[in-house]
Amino acid sequence: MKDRLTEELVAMRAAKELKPGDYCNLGFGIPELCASCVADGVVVQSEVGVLGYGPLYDDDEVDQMNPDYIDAGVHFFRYLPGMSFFDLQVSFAMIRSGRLISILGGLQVSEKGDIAVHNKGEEKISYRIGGSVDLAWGAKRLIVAMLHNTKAGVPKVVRDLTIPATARGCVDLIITDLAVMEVTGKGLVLKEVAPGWTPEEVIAETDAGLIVAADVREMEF
Amino acid sequence: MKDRLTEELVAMRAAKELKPGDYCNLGFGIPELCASCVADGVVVQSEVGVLGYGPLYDDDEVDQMNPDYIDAGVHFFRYLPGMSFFDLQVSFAMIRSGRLISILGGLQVSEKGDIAVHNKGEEKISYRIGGSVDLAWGAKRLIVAMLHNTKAGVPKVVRDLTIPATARGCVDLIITDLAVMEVTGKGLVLKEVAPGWTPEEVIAETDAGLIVAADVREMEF
Amino acid sequence: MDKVTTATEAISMVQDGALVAINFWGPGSPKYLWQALVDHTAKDLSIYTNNFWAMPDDIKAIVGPDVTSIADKTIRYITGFADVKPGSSATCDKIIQRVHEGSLKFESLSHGIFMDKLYAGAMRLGGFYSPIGVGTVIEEGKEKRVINGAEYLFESPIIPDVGLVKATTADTLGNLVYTGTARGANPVIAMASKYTIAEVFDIVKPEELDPERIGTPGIFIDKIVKIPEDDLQSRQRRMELVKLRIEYAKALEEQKSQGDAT
Amino acid sequence: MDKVTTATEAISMVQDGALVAINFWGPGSPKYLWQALVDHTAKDLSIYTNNFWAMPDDIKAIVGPDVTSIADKTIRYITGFADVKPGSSATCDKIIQRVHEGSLKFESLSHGIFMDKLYAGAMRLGGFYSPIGVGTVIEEGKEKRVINGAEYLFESPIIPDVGLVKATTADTLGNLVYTGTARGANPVIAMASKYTIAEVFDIVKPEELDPERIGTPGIFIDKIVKIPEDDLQSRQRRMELVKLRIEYAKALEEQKSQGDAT
Repeated sequence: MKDRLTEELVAMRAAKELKPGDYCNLGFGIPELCASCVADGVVVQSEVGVLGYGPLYDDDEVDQMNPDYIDAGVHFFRYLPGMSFFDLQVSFAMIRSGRLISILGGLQVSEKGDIAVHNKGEEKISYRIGGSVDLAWGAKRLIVAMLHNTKAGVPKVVRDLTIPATARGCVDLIITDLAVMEVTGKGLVLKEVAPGWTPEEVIAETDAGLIVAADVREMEF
Repeated sequence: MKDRLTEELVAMRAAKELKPGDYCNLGFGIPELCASCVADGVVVQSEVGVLGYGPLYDDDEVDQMNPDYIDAGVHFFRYLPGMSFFDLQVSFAMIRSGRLISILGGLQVSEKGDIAVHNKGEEKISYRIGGSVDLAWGAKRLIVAMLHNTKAGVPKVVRDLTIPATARGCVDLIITDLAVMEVTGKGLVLKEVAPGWTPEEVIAETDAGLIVAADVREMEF
Repeated sequence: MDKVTTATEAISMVQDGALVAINFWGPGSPKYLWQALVDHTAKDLSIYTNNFWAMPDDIKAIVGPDVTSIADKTIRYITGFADVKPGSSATCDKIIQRVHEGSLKFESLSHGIFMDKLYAGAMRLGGFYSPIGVGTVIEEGKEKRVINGAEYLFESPIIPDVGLVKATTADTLGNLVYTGTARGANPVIAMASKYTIAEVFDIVKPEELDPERIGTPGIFIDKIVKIPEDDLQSRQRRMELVKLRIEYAKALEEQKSQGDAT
Repeated sequence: MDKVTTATEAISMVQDGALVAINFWGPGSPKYLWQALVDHTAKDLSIYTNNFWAMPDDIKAIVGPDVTSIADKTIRYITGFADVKPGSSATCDKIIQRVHEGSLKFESLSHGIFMDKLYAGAMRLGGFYSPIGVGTVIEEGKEKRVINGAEYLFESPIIPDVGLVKATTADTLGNLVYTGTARGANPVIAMASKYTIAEVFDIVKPEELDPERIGTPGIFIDKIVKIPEDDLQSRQRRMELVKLRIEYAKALEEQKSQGDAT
């Protein structure tokens, strides 16, 4: 088996999509890892009610942590000039405004731009929906950063979702440990492949139709 | 003609309805005059976004005025401990919550508790609606403080409104320069008359059915 | 992403036919930006504002730009409170004439519904059922629905093309701090609008603002304009404005005592 | 109007069948009041909460009361996020069993819709059309309407019988000051609820609070409870809680890496 990218490298590639002045929300999983590699001037939002917060503390920095500075995923963050706090009404107005770029993890993404972030869970109880539905629907640009296949090797980029959707027709770009793919009106376009991988090898790991871009190239970080 | 109460006395009688700890909004006209005679501990709201503000400044106290402390009717108010500022979303949540007693002026009030505060104005343009519709609808208790008759002597307490309604079935108590009347399931009950007036004389100035309370008495201030 | 600019430049993006929302209530009324809009060339505007006072011209001359001053290039006013008195000014009479001709539309809301429609826009809702206005002029032409035994009116969201807001202080990222009753509809206009311009007394560095005191996060603000210190709307000259407002209020009182006799 | 009281006394007004809303997200989660609710006798409750974590019992023992701890007296959970893993704890398995039996209902919203429904309740709306959740499990059983070419789902307002909120400081009038990400749904729960109880670290005199910093005006707060200084939820012991939360987060991570494999 060829080497796939590490989760950290996937996050680095995703972070490259964010430019200074961009506002973004980083979902659970690989997107969280983007926090430590986004460019200066990228403004990060957490749906629990903070915009423009600073880097997270490590677990051994307890003495410096502010117990009121906790993000949506129960991490402790640092103060950053320009930071602001607000309630959930303002937070979700922000999320739905089209002013935020959203990077979400994904369980499955379809070639139509449908995304499943939460799994169905146990017997119609645990939908694990959270803010992802709002984030996917409202994003200025929705980027999915995830592994290309499940641990069992099943492709997560598919023709049609086989698990409940989080939102439909919202995804703009998919970044995995094998490739970068853009959702277009014509279908899913393979724009970049992981170092050492060919387009054909990526296609073999994918359950969706992939259009190979004329200028397909190797991912850079 | 017998003497009617002054607007100030109508306001004083209306203010007696407010007890320490009550939250209230005082509308334009006679209700505004209540501000200078409410009991200590009555908490006054202005729909532009302040709760618990202090007494208004007189026009000759310009040097003490804070240009950011302006109420809905463009008066300058004083700081009071416990005061809070908020935006219109919070203000109207407050107004509709049923936690505020509202004292409104009125152009007409019907025996069913319908109220007209704004006039129709010019040719379907100037409805002068403002916050009164929300205030009338949302009040914990809606008190109307107004003159009993128009300048031309036409009764303002009527069987049915003849001008556009501000809200329907909302009024609890009507206080005028002639009487205090309660809107009940059985009809309008005359509870108090102005000093020197008999129930019959008040009825003669009223276009609505009035039930004279068994314990009808003279208004006190 | 330099958001700091001049009023003229910020307003220049307002195009013909734009829906412009503005907070005209209390000390948070962006009158400096309003003047720039009045001076701008865009026409066929729709104006969404809390209050519409068609003041006598002599009062207007004192208190500066008013919401009627743009009537010539406006085709629609949607307001929470409107007061137009025939004979009180030339502008007023022209407004009435144009409404009768059909070249100008007026829609009356309540102050609460005015805010609700903006909030629904900010949340990208498709519409909502309001209990406010049932049995009044507000219900004209609106879908009525009975829910749990009570009547409600269908209201549509408003997403302004351009929102004009005022705050006390901004940082260079567009974070706004309001003081006193200057909040009003400013926060909800900023959230709902596709493009929001803020006028402020002072622009400071981000580290100078307390993150707990920010009333509108910078993401909602596209352009920031500092009111020039020699302008009547500036912080420095506000007490002059207070004195003028007292004159204004007195004049309104007189108007009112004449107008409300029924 | 003395609003200051104890948790037990404040909670004692929760009656059988009550709908109780609580902010369970971020540092503004009223866990002290929650424990009083768990200890209270009222049954057949409906719980409206942002997040529902059915944690393993060993984590619960560390981080204190959790939202599942009241399952025995609850007949309905409405949540923005729910995570129930079979086999992770006895409580969890019992919840699953009761859902299958039909004695416990679960309704899943998004975090945004969770807040929207409370806001619609606060504004006394009859309902609203939301764009969120179309084509997902959220739309099950909901009226769908096309407005201007887009699909929306009808959502009903929530007016809780009792709202439990947390703030940093209150004055004796019930004005609340929040800090950091402790705002969350607390302000909207306070506005929507018929009766709201606040837990705070400190209670001060009204003149000690800055009117510009009040996040929830006192009119919305019926009772104020000071967290005892020896309680794990007190200001004094918060850093202990932070350390415990780190343990908690680590345990969750482990759970997650086991559970999310698809």
